[in-house]
Amino acid sequence: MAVLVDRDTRLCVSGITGREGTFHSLNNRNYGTQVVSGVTPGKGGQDVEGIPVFDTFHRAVEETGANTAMIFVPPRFAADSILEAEDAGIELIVAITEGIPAHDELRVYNHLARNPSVRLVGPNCPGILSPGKANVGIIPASFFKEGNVGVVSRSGTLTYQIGNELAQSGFGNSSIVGIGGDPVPGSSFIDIIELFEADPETELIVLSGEIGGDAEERAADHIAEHVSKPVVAYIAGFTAPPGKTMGHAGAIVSGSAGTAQAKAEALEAKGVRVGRNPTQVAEIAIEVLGARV
Amino acid sequence: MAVLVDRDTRLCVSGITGREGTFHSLNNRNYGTQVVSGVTPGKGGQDVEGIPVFDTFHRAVEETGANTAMIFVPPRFAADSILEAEDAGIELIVAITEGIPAHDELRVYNHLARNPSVRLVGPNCPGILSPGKANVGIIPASFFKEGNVGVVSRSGTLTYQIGNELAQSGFGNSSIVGIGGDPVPGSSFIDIIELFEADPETELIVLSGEIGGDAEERAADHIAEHVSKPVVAYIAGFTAPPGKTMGHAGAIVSGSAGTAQAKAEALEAKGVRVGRNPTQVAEIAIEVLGARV
Amino acid sequence: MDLLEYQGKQLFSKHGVPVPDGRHATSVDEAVEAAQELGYPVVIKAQVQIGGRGKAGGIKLAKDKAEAREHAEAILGMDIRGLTVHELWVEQASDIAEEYYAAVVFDRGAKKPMAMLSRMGGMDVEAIAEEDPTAMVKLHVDPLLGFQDFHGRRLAFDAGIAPDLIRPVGAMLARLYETFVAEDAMLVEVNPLLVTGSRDVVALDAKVTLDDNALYRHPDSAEFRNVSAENPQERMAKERGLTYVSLDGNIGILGNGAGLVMSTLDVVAQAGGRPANFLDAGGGSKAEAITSAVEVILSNPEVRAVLFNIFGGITRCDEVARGLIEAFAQIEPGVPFVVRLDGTNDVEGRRLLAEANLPNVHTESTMLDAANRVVELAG
Amino acid sequence: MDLLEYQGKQLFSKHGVPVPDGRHATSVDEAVEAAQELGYPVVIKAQVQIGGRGKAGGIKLAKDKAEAREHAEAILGMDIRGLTVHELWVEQASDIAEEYYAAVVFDRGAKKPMAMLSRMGGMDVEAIAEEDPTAMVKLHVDPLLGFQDFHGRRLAFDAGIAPDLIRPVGAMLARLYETFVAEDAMLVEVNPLLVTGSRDVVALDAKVTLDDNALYRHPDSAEFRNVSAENPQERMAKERGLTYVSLDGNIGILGNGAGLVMSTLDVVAQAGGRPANFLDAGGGSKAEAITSAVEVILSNPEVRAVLFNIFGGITRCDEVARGLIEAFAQIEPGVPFVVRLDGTNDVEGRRLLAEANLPNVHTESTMLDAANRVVELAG
Repeated sequence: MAVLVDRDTRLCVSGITGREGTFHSLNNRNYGTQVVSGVTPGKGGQDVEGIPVFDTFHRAVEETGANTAMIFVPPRFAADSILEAEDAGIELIVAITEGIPAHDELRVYNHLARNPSVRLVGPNCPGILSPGKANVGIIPASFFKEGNVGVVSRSGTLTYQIGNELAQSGFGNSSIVGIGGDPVPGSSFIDIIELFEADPETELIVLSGEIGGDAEERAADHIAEHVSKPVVAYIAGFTAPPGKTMGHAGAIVSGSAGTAQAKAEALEAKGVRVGRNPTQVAEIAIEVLGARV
Repeated sequence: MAVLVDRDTRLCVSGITGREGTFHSLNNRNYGTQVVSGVTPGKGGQDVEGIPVFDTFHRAVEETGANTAMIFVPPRFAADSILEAEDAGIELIVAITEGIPAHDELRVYNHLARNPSVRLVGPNCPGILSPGKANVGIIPASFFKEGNVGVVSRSGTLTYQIGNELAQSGFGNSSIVGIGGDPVPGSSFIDIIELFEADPETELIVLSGEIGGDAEERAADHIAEHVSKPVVAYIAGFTAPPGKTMGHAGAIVSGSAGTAQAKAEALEAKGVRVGRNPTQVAEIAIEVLGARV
Repeated sequence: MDLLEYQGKQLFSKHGVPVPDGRHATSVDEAVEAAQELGYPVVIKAQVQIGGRGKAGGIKLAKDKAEAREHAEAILGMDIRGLTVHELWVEQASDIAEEYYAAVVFDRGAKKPMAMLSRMGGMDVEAIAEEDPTAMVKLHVDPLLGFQDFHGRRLAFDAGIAPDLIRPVGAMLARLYETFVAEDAMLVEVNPLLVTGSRDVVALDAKVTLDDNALYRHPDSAEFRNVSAENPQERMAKERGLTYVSLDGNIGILGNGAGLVMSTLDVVAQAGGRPANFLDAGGGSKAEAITSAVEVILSNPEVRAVLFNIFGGITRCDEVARGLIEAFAQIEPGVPFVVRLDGTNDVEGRRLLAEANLPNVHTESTMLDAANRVVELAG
Repeated sequence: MDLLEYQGKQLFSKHGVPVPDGRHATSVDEAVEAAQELGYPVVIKAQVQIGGRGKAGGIKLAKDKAEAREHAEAILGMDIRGLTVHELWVEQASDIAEEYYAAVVFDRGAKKPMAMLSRMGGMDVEAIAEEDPTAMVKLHVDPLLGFQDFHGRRLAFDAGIAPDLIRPVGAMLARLYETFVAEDAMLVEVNPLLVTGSRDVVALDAKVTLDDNALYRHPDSAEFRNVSAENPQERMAKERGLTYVSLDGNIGILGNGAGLVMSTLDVVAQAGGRPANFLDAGGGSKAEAITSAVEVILSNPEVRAVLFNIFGGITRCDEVARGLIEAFAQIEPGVPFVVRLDGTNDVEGRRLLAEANLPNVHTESTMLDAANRVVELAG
């Protein structure tokens, strides 16, 4: 088992004919993901190394049975592409695009929230990797193997760092889910933690948060009430000054809100252990699950 | 039993301080309806013969536990008032107001459709009467008594005509529901027929339709598939010329769409008996339920 | 309210829908002057609210001033299927490469706006549907989300629009949707949507229907109403706040409530009669409204008999009786009246009528009896 | 992007939010001229992106030309909490009867816009919350439905606004919401929202934050950016397409990925060091981006040591090594570098560095060791 993406994933890539889109689509296919189609308006009928390209998501879904979309188009076209994927009946939309206007994300989020049969992960996220099953996005799969640790994270590279520390301690992953660093992520920590809680393969959940917003605090409350599995957390940005956006659009301490300190305290207050650095996350994992090496 | 309004109805009237609003609020209260409050912005703190008036629906709901709203404000304020009632947590909104712009109705309908815990009846409707229990709207209650015939209708006076014919044949009513004559009614025939189907008191359903739209055709399909109780229908407007609005904003034959002939045929094709005039409706009722006099 | 072509094109321009440059004219001289300003060739188009103008000779191409004058003279005053041409639209002739069809309609069934596109322009929707149902691409738009770029792309790709036109056609659909919403329209139709030789897209015709209930938000559009073109009884009724529709029979009808009046028309027709009008006196009608309504009904010279069918709810039958008595005092109608009063205060109403003993007024106690009687009296 | 007061007021005017009449000035003469045009009394306001201007003497009332000149001279060039005043806003003095607070904020938790209103204007939100949490009325708006009249009424009634001001205050909130959406703002705040003696409502101040990601839709607003007020390293980084935030320490930091860089700062701080900057070289960084980043980091004279923390995913460690080698060739840095390369092509990257044998470059294999080493080297 894994969450969100697996061997049944049938991926359609929006923006497949762009440089990055092509590179990662092929990379995902090489990993074993079923990349069944792509969408680029005006390039319908072409193909990308055998992957058929369509003008619209509706055609792509009709012709190739795609159930998952990956969004790789530039930010000004991304909201429209997500809405199109939803309209075409796609069940899971993974939006990699960084730099989408916040009000576009707000509209998309509130629209999608009314459709219980669609889920958005991202935008501004590295995607989802279920080791040994499917890779949808840009996560470098070679560092990760199958296992029982589920990882959910707001950042990309930091996730690889943590994943690598876990791997060196012998742990593999059920799935690694990047929810993205934007102010309005389509899926929250809670959404993904619920999936890991229900996933029989996952025995430990790692939550990697950062400054900005209150998603970690909400997750802490949720974990205390609804999660039976052990959770280890890490929070980045203790040294971030207020009012400055730290790379991710959503990573900003506003006044006294959204500090790493407050998040770590909220999690610890609910009994979630918080690693002081990525290495400690792996050390706590060993304590919880036992050494694997 | 009855549908939609009964002794548990706690009514708040928007526009209660207007002439019509006051008249019908008191009329409804005299019938026995619990009229618990009214809303008129700027008149909070006043009362209408003992019925407290509030500035906002939210206050009215908080202070008086209103669960049903009746909208009596002029058309340009009606959509806002309906949206306010919904936002305040009202479960049933009965909109009497005639002449609301069609695009306002469209926005309101599509917004409310996403909230499963609210129902709109109307606009441009006479309201709902559950004889012996509650009257919400402008239906003259004196012609009707408790009984086993549920009536759902797009028009007002025609409903009284049909109700009177039934009464003269000895039938009473579980409830009489006016869904209104506008292009975008909040509740359809199907919505109300489902309630009557589930209502143990109702033994016969009378559907009174008219030209325009395809609500009767849709109802015919629904009845054939989902309704076990007998249904008698009446359709007004066989002589209406195309392209002319016949009094109700929704009563218009557009090209060859929405004719009375097509509606009657659609109903009969699904086994629903259609009376040629209001008197025949009562005659069919006698055939179905047996004479009551 | 149905707009004339040039009125619809004004709204199009306001919302960025490309239209050919043109001028409005109500006289031959104005038309010629417009043509001179625009430069030849121009098209001179009769402005009437009816289809088939071209076939009827109401649309003509003018290559020079002489032709402009000749065509303007021919078209102004022309009768097109019963409508007299009082206004012209003179516009620059367009270079026609292809003709598409585009529309946004208010879909009551789906309770959403529906956008439509076809490459088979020139024909009407029903003709296209008959010829090739797949040729008309339709999709619904969530009115809260609004028209998105993908809606335009999807319509254009599915309709088989050429690659270079996907973007401009999609953009025009977005602008038409904007017009539809911003102007409170029930229908916005472009037929034909023109592709020119230089691959521009232009709305060559405009059919726009506005929601009367929303005209208060659009004072400029409200002035589009052409009172002189309306039926005189309908105009008179509107001035008096009555809901009246003119029909082609000889039995005047008055009732309270739209549904009951429609039902009354049907019952009269079933009895072999021909209604002259629909008139809803409305809920809670007072005596003076009834008097006023009788005047409107009788202003139609075709009327041979009148039926009052009242089921009193909020409307009180005694008020109706008083209004009728007053009307007789003022007008002295020359035709028989059949009156059925039932419901609130019906006994009092019937008593008042009996006491007044009006000439040639017959009371009946049921709707069916009343219908039969009035048909008999109309002869 | 945070706007200056006068820029925010320009956007307010565009969307119908009432503001006092005023003029922008960058010199004393311009300010005096503006005051003469507007008529006295005027208020002369320092335009800096920081609160507490009034207390710092940055806002002065001028009753005549002499006072206008005197105040403009005093305020221009003034230092307000570290910011030098280069611009003034001269506006008509308002007659202050009451001061309210109004705002529309982007509520990330609820994922909806939130409108706020309080009668306790003049204080900041946190001060109001401390004094009386119930004084601030807040409600969320469904972004698909938009701001409705009832939202404005509800805020105004619940905030206890006087009956005659319910409508104008509600209308101003609607206009502020429109500004918020139409301008892609993250924050629109009016404090104080003024009630004048003649019961007009006016936005006396304007605090607007725009979404940088949406500036492409607002070319006019994009020009509001005040490049000269930015930190030199941040400006240099922006020109080179790098994500850089200036901090007040002495250890230069470069990493790939915002989360990893934040984590690196934290680990350096835990080891007792003080980071000089946040610099995310981004995913898939090529050698030249790395070279460019090194230049930006070293342009800060405070930097005593630099830490490269790279976990290669899409970014290849060999590219990073090449970039660093190239940077050394171009710049010859005078400070020590600690380099940790892990992930994609890390072996090759480390080999390249070893071969290059750069002066004073130390490699470490873990993030923690690298942090400890650089802190040690920074001294």
